[in-house]
Amino acid sequence: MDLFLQTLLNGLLIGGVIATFSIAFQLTFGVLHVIDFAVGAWVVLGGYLAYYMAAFLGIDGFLVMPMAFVLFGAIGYLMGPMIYNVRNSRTARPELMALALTFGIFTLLRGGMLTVWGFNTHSVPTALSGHSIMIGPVTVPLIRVAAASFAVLIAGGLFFFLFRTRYGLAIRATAENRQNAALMGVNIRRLSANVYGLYAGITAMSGVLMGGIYSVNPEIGLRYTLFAFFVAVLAGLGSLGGALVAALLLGVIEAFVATYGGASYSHLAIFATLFLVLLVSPRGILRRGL
Amino acid sequence: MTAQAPAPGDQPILFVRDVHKHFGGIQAAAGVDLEVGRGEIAGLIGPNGSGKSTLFNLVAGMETPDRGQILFDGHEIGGKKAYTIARLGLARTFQIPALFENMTVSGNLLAAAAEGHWHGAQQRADETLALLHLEPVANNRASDLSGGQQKLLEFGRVIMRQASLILLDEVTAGVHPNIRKIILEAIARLREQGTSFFVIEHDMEMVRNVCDRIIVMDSGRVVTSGAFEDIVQNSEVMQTYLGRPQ
Amino acid sequence: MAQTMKNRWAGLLLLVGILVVLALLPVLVNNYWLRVATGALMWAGLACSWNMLGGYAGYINFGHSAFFGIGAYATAILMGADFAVPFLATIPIGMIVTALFAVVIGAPTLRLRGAYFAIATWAFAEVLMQFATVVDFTGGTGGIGLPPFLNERFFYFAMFAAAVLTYFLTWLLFERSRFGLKVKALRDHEPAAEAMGINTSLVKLQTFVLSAVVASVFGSIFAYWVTFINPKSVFGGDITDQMVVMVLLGGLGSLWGPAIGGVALFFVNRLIWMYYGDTAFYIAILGAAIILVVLFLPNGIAGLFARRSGKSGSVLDTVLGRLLGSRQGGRS
Amino acid sequence: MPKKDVSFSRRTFLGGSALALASGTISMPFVRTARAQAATFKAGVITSLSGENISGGNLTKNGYDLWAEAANEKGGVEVGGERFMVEMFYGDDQSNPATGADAAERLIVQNEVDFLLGPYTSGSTIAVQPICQKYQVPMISGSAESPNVWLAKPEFNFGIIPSVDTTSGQSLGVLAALSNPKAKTIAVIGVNEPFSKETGEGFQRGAKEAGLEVVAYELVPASGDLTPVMSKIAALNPDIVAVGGHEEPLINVIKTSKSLNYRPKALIMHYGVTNPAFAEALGADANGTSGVAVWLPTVPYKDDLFGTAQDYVARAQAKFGHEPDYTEAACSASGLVFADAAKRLGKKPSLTPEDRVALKDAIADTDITTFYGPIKFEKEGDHYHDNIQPVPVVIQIQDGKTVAVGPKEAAAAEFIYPLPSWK
Repeated sequence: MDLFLQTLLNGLLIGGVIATFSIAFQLTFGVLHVIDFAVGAWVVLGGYLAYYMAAFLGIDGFLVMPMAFVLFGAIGYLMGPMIYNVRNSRTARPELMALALTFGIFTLLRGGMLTVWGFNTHSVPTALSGHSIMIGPVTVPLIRVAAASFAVLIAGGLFFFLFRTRYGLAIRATAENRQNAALMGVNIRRLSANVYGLYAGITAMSGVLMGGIYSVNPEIGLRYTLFAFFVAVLAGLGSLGGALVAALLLGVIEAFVATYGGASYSHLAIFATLFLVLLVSPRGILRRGL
Repeated sequence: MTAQAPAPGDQPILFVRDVHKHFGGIQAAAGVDLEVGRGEIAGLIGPNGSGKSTLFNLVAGMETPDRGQILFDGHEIGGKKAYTIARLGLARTFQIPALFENMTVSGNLLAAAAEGHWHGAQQRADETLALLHLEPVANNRASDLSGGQQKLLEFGRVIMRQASLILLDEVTAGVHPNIRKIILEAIARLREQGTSFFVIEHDMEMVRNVCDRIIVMDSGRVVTSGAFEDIVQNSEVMQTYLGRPQ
Repeated sequence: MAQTMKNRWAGLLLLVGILVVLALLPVLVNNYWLRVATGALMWAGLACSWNMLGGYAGYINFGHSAFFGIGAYATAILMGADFAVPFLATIPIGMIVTALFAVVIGAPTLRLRGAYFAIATWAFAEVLMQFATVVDFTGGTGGIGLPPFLNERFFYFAMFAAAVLTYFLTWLLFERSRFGLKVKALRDHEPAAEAMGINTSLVKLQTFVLSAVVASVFGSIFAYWVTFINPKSVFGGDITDQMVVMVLLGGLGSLWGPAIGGVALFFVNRLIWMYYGDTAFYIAILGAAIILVVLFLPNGIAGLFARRSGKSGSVLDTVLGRLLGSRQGGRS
Repeated sequence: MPKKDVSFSRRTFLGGSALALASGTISMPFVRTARAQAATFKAGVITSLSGENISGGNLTKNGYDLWAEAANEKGGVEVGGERFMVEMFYGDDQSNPATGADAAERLIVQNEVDFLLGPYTSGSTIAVQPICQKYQVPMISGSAESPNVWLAKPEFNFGIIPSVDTTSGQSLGVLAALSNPKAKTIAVIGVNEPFSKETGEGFQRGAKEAGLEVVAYELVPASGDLTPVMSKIAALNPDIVAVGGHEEPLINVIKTSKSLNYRPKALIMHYGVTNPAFAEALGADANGTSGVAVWLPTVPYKDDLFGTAQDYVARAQAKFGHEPDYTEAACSASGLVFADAAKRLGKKPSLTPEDRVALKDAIADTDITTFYGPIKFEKEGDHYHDNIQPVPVVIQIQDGKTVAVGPKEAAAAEFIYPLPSWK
């Protein structure tokens, strides 16, 4: 029973961790209609920023998070219009060209990081790393709780922003239909810059947490991209609430299969689940996808 | 509404009885009854949201009716796949042109004939291009056409189907008078060959000139049908229809 | 008219010229470049197989490596001591196994659209990779070796034959027959294609199976050529990624686009790899190259040579448009 | 495109190759490379310089480069009283066996190397072996620890490091003997990837031989989250946890177990622990972790080129800024094996095909002692052409430093057992 509870908690926290880098990703698809291959690169960049801040200035990972948001938010803001232009160009398959563009960005960033920062694996120290508390028989790792809370906070914040503010309304109108947005007087290019910047900033922040929980090297980005994609599709593309549910589902499946079925089957189970869910419910588990 | 389907031979080309369809809480078709006779051009009018497009989708196989009977040329087609119905000889246009955008204009025509009417397709495509005055743009990408030309091409694809019944969804809406003229000539030509038409149209002038009979829909039901002049004289119907601008 | 005829003859002459050069390549270059050419032919063929579904039918398959891998494993397992099947016999068996998988997977998956289809196929490829990793008959994660056959010319001509057949088949089916018309029609507007009597589910499935089977042939030859495979090396996502990028660079949905993209990317990769090989810098160069092509050659390299008609802009237009950001299409 | 002087500076290499890229692109395929004026021995290095194994790949490159540099400082490799410089050529296998084979073919055909220095990964090594066979070029591998590498009896391939099945198992016997009170139970985690899985299997066999009860044997996917497995193991509470994996999962094992506040009495890992990046990434949390090494900076061996093991360490430290680990050492020793065989063979560069076959035979007869230890290749059996001379040493990280703790005769410090809890 204790192991069962611990497994459940592990699963929920793995899900929370996956959610941290998957939620903002929904924004790019929902609003910009772009599948961003570079999501993993933003995660890794955030991790590196935190690593260097800690190694040279001794700044705690959590304090680096706002820095990561500002820095990579600004970079994303500058890149947003380029991605928007490709996505809305008059080529035969603009959505594919946008995907290829983000794949190119991902490859460029990965190659750049390998060249500049080398190949070693680093770890980001944070105030909560390695600390845990006991609740009854269950060990609760605090950094993962922080990550899961971050995910919930971001999801809630984005939800509030999109559904309770005027600018959020503009974003949703744009997502729905560009003509609507133009009629409302929304500057779509600026909006896409803002959205991509917001997404890149949030994702880089989650990268700080990933560096604290796991470790950072330039080659692990693809793993995050893979999971962000899977969560997005399982959730229904563009669905924020779905992303939380989907991430938790993946986490719980991984934990239970690893604990009770054999860890080597855990990823087989995750991918098979995703595949089957898609066949049964093509727009994600909550059937809310675009 | 328990009328039996008419015997083959003198049966109408399209026979719709008690067809229902709802989307969520919206009843888009609430017991539709209508017929389109052989060689007839039937016009379908009604306010926006009255269920005209849903009816087209039900007949063409894009939607499955909740219940009811749809006979096309004696075949039960309710809930059948769109391509099956198309192969039986029913063709349709879409309200928003649904072209094969990355194919050439002649490619669009040939693709329309690819299933079931392939023999002599190239020659018929050339004839259709000539009929619709699309020869100069035959090798252009469909997406590069003007709006009016897109309507023409959409109509051209339907011609290539050599269909016995053609559903036209606002095929002349918003097009230049010259293009409308080309379309009307083509309709007349096909009619001579015995093709039946079922037409959604908002333009009363067009309805008057082209349609043999008018069917009026409102709130998912057929309200009335008859000759254009009769319908116009029935002020209640016109109130329903014209009283709600589109 | 005379102009088109002339162009057609020039094109044919060019094609024959290329084929002659390729056929004579083994006596023209050394073994290393022959090996590179073998790889380039393989990638040109794989890119073409991906383009069948991705370019002609508009379904983006992110798990195409699954079929490459099935072909490779079929050959590796069948040529092993347990079965000792001769190499050429493993190819059709691999094709049959691949076709079965493709039908079973394709029928339900092809109901999905856009990104959902793309990621469902990715998940499928990951399932196969994980499966090959955890079971024993594939050699597990440690991989599986094949009896080495050290004749580089055999593999060159095997890839050459497979690639030529692939392109001929593509030309015949997608450019010269009504099957191609149906496929392109459903790509551009599926409901309209249905309304034209086209059984889109069937046509999609046929295309999916065809593209899968072609990939499996290359997988079979690849396994025997490289003599060692493991789950990552044949099921890995980077294999599909490369095919996708090659097709996009070359020109999506065109016959020669994948060949141009495949050969160009593979050669550029190998050249950068040769000269910058002791650093990871070539990865960054590759990424920059992809970005530049997307920004400035959105119709792929093949688009540079395509006949421009109607209102489609010139390359210069596109370049200027991208730089000045003035092109805002209305398509969503 | 031969480089006349042997310089490993990245900048000159980049600059030179940019020129070469401009001038050589067109002519390259059809023109054979012009020969350098002074005869040199050409060494081809195949390893992972990008992709997931980039970390280990660079370690092998470090080791190989260090030998070439040392040899060239003395004027090169001595043959018949004359010295010949060593020229290095690199081929990145992109962590992918097929590219490894491409790289081998390129180095042999294009660069006309006289011998190869083998890849980091076993997969690449297996894919390259047939190419070596085809061109009859010997390859000395300073890494590639999977037993699969030697099963096919590769005629032209030689391994410096004992394959992992011989070392990981033995280390548990050492560990069990050191533990006090004596350890009884063990859990084994293997990352399900080449090498790591075989390490896990080696641990499992070794545990049985050492009389330890294996309470759990878990294979985890390469990118899996480790909390479920660690929780499960924590519940079983074995005395020892043994892990087979590369650096990144090893770091994650420690971080995960700490975040779950679980610490076994001993934690042993194979490979990666001795890579300085491991201790650097984990800081104080790395302390107490044990590992298996076939070579340590403290071993009492020496040779003419590098001097003592400690001299070697000093040289590596100066060049790379960190203590070398056993992979780097074994890679440097690979060069010594070549130099010794070439000297015995007595053929000047460049080697003819017949010379290379003779070189292969000469390497097979190697029987030398280097700073790395004794080197002698098996002539038959499952470890054909592998050097299984080195005895695995169990090390433990103490105060951020790697120290030998067993077996007794090699121990430089007390084995800390049981490990204190995290708090």
